[in-house]
Amino acid sequence: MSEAWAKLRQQPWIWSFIAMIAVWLATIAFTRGQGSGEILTAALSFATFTIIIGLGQMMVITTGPGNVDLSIPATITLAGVVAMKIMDTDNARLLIGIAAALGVSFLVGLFNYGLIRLLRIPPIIATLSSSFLILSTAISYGRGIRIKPPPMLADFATATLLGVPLLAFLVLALSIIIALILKRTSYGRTVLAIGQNPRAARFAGLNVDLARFATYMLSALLAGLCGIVLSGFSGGAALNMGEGFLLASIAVVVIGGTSVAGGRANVPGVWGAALFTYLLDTMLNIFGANAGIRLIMTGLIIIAVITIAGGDRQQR
Amino acid sequence: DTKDKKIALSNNYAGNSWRQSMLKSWDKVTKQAVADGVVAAADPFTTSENQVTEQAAQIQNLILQGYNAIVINAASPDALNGVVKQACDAGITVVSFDGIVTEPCAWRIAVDFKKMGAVQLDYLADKMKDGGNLLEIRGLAGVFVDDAIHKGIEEGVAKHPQFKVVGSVHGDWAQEVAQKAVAGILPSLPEVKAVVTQGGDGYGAAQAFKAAGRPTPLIIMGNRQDELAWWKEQKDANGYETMSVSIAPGVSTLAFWVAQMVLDGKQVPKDLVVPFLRINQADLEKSLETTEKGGVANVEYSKEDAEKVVAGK
Amino acid sequence: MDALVLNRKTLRALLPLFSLAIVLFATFYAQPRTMSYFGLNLMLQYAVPIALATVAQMFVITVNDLDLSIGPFVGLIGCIGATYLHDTPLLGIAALVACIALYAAMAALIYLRNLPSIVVTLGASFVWLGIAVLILPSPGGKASDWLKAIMSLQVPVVPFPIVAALAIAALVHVGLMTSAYGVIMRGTGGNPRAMARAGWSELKTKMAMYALAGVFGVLSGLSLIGLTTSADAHIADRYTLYAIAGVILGGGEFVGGRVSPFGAVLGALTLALAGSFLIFMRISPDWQIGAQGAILIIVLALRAIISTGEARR
Amino acid sequence: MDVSKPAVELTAIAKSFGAVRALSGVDLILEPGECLGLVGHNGAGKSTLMHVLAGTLKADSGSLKIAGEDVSQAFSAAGASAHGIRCVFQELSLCPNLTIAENVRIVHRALKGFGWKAKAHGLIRQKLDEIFPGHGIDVDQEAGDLNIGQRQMAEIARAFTITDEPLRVVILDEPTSSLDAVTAKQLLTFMRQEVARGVSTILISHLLADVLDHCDRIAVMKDGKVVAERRAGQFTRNSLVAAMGTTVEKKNTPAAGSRKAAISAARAVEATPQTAPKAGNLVVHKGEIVGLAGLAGHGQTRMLIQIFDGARKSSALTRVEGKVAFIAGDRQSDGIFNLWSIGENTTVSSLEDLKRGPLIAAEREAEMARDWKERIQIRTPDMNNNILTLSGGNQQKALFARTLGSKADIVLMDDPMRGVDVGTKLEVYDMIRQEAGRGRSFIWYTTEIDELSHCDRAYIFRDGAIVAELGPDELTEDKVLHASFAESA
Ligand SMILES: Nc1ncnc2c1ncn2[C@@H]1O[C@H](COP(=O)(O)OP(=O)(O)OP(=O)(O)O)[C@@H](O)[C@H]1O
Ligand SMILES: Nc1ncnc2c1ncn2[C@@H]1O[C@H](COP(=O)(O)OP(=O)(O)OP(=O)(O)O)[C@@H](O)[C@H]1O
Ligand SMILES: [Mg+2]
Ligand SMILES: [Mg+2]
Repeated sequence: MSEAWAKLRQQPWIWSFIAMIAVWLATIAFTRGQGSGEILTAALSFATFTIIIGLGQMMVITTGPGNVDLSIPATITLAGVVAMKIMDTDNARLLIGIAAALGVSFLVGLFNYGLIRLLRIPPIIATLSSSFLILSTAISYGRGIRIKPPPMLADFATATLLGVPLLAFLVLALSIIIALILKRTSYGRTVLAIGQNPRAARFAGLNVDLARFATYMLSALLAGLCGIVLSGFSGGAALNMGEGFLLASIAVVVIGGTSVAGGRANVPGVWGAALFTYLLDTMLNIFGANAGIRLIMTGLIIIAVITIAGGDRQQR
Repeated sequence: DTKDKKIALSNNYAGNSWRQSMLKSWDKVTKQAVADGVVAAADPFTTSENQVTEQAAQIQNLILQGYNAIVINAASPDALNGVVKQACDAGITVVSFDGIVTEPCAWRIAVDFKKMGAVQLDYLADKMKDGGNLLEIRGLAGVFVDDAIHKGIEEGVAKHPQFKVVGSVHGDWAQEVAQKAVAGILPSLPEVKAVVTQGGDGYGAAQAFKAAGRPTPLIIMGNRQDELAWWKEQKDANGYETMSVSIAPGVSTLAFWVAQMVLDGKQVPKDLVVPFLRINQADLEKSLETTEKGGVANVEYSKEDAEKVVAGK
Repeated sequence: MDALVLNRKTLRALLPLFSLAIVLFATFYAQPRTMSYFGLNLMLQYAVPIALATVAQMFVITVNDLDLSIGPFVGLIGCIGATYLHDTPLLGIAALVACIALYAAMAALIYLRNLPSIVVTLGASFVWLGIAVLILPSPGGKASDWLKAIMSLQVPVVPFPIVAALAIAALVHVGLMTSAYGVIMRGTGGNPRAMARAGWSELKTKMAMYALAGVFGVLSGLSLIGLTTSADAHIADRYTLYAIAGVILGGGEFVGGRVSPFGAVLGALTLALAGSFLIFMRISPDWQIGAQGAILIIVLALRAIISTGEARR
Repeated sequence: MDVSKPAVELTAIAKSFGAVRALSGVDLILEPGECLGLVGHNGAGKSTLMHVLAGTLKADSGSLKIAGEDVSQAFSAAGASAHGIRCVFQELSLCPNLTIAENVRIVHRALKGFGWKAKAHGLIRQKLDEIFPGHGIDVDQEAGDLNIGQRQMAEIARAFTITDEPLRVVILDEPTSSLDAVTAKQLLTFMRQEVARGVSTILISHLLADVLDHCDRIAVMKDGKVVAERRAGQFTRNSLVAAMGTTVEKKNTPAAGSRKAAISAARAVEATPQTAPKAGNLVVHKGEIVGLAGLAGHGQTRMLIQIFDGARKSSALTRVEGKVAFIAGDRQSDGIFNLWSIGENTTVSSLEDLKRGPLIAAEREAEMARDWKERIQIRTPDMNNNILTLSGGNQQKALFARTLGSKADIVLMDDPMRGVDVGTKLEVYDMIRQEAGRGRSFIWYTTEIDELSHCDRAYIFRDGAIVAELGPDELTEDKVLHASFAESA
């Protein structure tokens, strides 16, 4: 038992799960058990969106210091707007809409990487700049009009299976695939290697450029995917639909134990952290404290979790 | 005579349908005015983020550009006072609307946000004699509009003590955020009779109730077309009743005319109040018809309408 | 060969200056009225607090960390400045000192527990915002007159913002780039293990750098409300990203202790000016936001052109 | 300073890293004004012992006396420096973002106030001129812009600068690993002068000749203990090697004829240095071992990188037939992945070959790691341990395993024997010859002229150009040095 625990506590993701469970227990203690299951269901359905983009952001952050994709929120918006406008509430146009939305996400990824590689703009600023352009594209294309998703998409996005959102299962599958890619493919190893030492990665014969390209593409495509399903889930695309996801995408990655300095990624941690941040928000809402206190508590709890977890990490 | 006067719109946010509607109304009405030779120019300017400093810098640049009047939807009521004063000192007419500024030299076209909160409770008190539990969806913490509407709701609750706010979440005026927050708090709440909002979050709230398998309470709507359409659907299916209240984005055009009148040398009181746009059960179909699909219920002002408002009629 | 390397190095050091010059001339070209004492003063005023925040960020980047909380921190300082500092100066000063101490404490926590600075400062950003919302639930407060007086200082010949920016850059340059202790600070970013082997405490260095970041955050917040005359919890949310962009634009690097105070300040000015330039360009409102991105890209692309072929580790 | 007392007295020093016992009770004495040589296989504990002495690692037990004063309690890096102990660490410790002059300030607390920079300048420039005349280092350059040899020179010079703190003991851990023969000689000569002035030095090196010729006394470490300690004159090369526990050296230079048969006529590489396209070019045949020599920093690494890049994207100046692999000499910045295990570091260049279906097979990966641990004798209890738990020389072995284990046809070696012990070197030389016999080509930059004897031919570099080509019979120290200094044609 104690040995299992000793092994478990070495895992960087364990702390986000412990935090999540602690927050959940505190919440249901407050409500005297009322709604304990429903809260978890809600957490799962909302956390999936954060997890989708978190996985992309995780890959980007893993490629090393300075790498972060700030264009995710704008890409979510653009993909959502494009999908909804092309689908135009018509089930028959579902696939074209998805293809178009993923197509523009592809272009976003290409553009981001072009800025980073060809113009050698530091990723953080390249993606910030491109996010402005992407948002403008969404504004000028969508005109701020909110179109409902086709019923099939809406049903799919809100469907549940055995009380668990269908999307959560799919995102679980996606997570397993990404974890496998990271551990067991040369692309994944290359990403981890670049994050530790890009020069050494080049000399070890790894294809550094291709891996970085693929990573920014992956992040953009996952953001696009999130845009599509989120529009389906929440009844349409809006220009501000991505706003909450900027800090969230970074937060779930780093709270989940992925190294900010690159070279170490953690898929289960993204789940733990996404659920934790959602439940934390819910807990503070349910406690009914005023906004200032809620914000302070949010910050302090994040710092507390990372502090408890941090001592066991080898590197920052 | 204002035919060689130039007016600018200083806007600080474009990321939601209300603001897009506002810009569209501005575009429609001022293009016509320019074509008619009423003014020489009426250019809209938007900053990328809802930030005081960016808007302040923007206004300073507008001063340099030599506009005769600047119409402002301000990011903060006090924090732009410095630059508004600079504009006034440079002889520029400043008209603020929706997000008004407190600097005395500027004109203010205010919406009584507090009342917007209070009427929701009055409506509910009328509808539900026994009162009940309420869920409040607020906006972005620390912003003036959020505070004002919230105070209105608090006052309303004090006036109608049969109501009790059992839960309050910040939806940051974004549907996804609101839906997320409501879904989270809902399982912990007792039966909710009604949801009071700040506009635009009604549809998201309805979705969250549906997803949680709870009976749909009375949700106050915020004039968006998707909300009205949902309301209509419910009304047709089960006679659902509610009201909808928000500010018409076309208030930007009122501000435009006010600026034009001031430039024209007309006497215009510094403080004007515009009524918010309220849609009742009976007006639903009509409003839905006139509202663009995916847009916001709107009222645009003609010069005559504006003169009526100024005259206090 | 050596001369070539040197040239390229000098070029890179001058890059921020080039970027600024290009944006400045583009602005002059688009709106000749800006080419005056009054014009520059107006246009660059709001760059001063951004420059200070950028310098604060630079201190943290020097020791290989990243501060995601500087924006909300500046907002918090603004709120303290417009309330306590104005009403009860002693309490205000104590609060500001406490804020700086909290920054240093953050560094201690990050070092002692070997934590990623991004997460800790992300958490701290919520804390700062929360305290700010508690102090000022809705925008308001009043900046002290002396703050307003400083920020509207009229300096002969050269506009005050330029003088202030250069003074800030020079001061920091002397402290960080030429003083004997500056070497220790930068060395800690370059090779913390080597510094430890030479017997320097990384803990103390980090705390000192964060405390300095706190000091410049305080200066930024105070100068900001000196301009806006009142405060708002969200007044500086965007500063976090601006400050990072400014440091990078100024030639700083995320890891390895390579930073440039002059570069950072010039970077901040460039960012502020780029916004103005756009306003003079009369772009359609849809694309005004995107144009800001385009400007950033163009300015940074210059870096690529100048530093092509440079294979640095 | 009390001359009668030993400068340093280490008694029963023990230190463990988790399960690894790096030092198990070391006793060592360093007299004032003597030069002590410290040798031992990779991972014997030499560097760890020096870290204890420099105050950068705390021993688990044992006592440490400096000039008779017991400092075992509360000893630190700052304390060591106050007692006049300086250390040039094996893994260099300059700050790459600071200029050389600024790097001097870091070790001298006294350099502050007005004019500190000028003082630092003067100090380091004078010391560099004194130790390495004609060094060509600009002390206003950032350390990161220097090549590894220059960085090593700057760090050595820095250790000998004096301000207010005394200079009693200088520890040199593999100081010549990145220096060419000429600079290494300069350093050793200077070290003798300092010793004559009363400074005690500890010299750690795998070049036994250097130790035998320049030290007064030699201590041999093995598996965390000092196993032999005598006056230098009482050791011969062979007895020293025997004391280190390595099997006695075989005669290893092959008969020229035996290698010739293995070299095919087909060309594997043809390249002209970008820096001097007119001067001469380099040709490597399949199965050939070609050396690159000359003074350090004259473009050999650049040539290797050019060939490396040429394999992926051929250019007018570079033609490469086959896959290439690169063994870094500057292992910290070009070689190791420091979050990964030894195993992961070893297999990273062979991932495509370890796949089963679309995924890398974990057991095949583990097998390759195990296999190479045996073949190249990596000293570790477990290949799943982090790479940084290895001693410097063993890290280098992992890099060898990475490259030799890959499918590359052409192996580029950037002075790869830095810090590798004698025994291992011999094994690796053998391995290289075997691999060449199987048709692999090796291009081998080395700063050790002795190593050229394992090459079939060598090119001498000067100022980025190829100035001479030496055949197998011409690879003597004289001829190489002569060619290195000769004016380019
Ligand atoms: N930080 C560490 N963590 C774990 N083990 C370590 C660490 N540093 C050294 N060791 C282990 O301690 C032992 C002694 O290492 P040390 O670096 O002192 O050897 P060395 O004699 O200097 O070898 P080399 O000649 O290769 O430099 C080795 O087995 C090494 O793996
Ligand atoms: N194209 C390149 N990409 C990356 N690094 C390079 C490149 N060219 C040179 N370098 C690095 O720059 C440094 C100086 O190179 P240079 O060719 O002058 O020295 P060198 O003779 O190969 O060095 P040394 O003899 O010390 O190994 C080397 O450390 C090398 O690794
Ligand atoms: Mg060693
Ligand atoms: Mg080299």
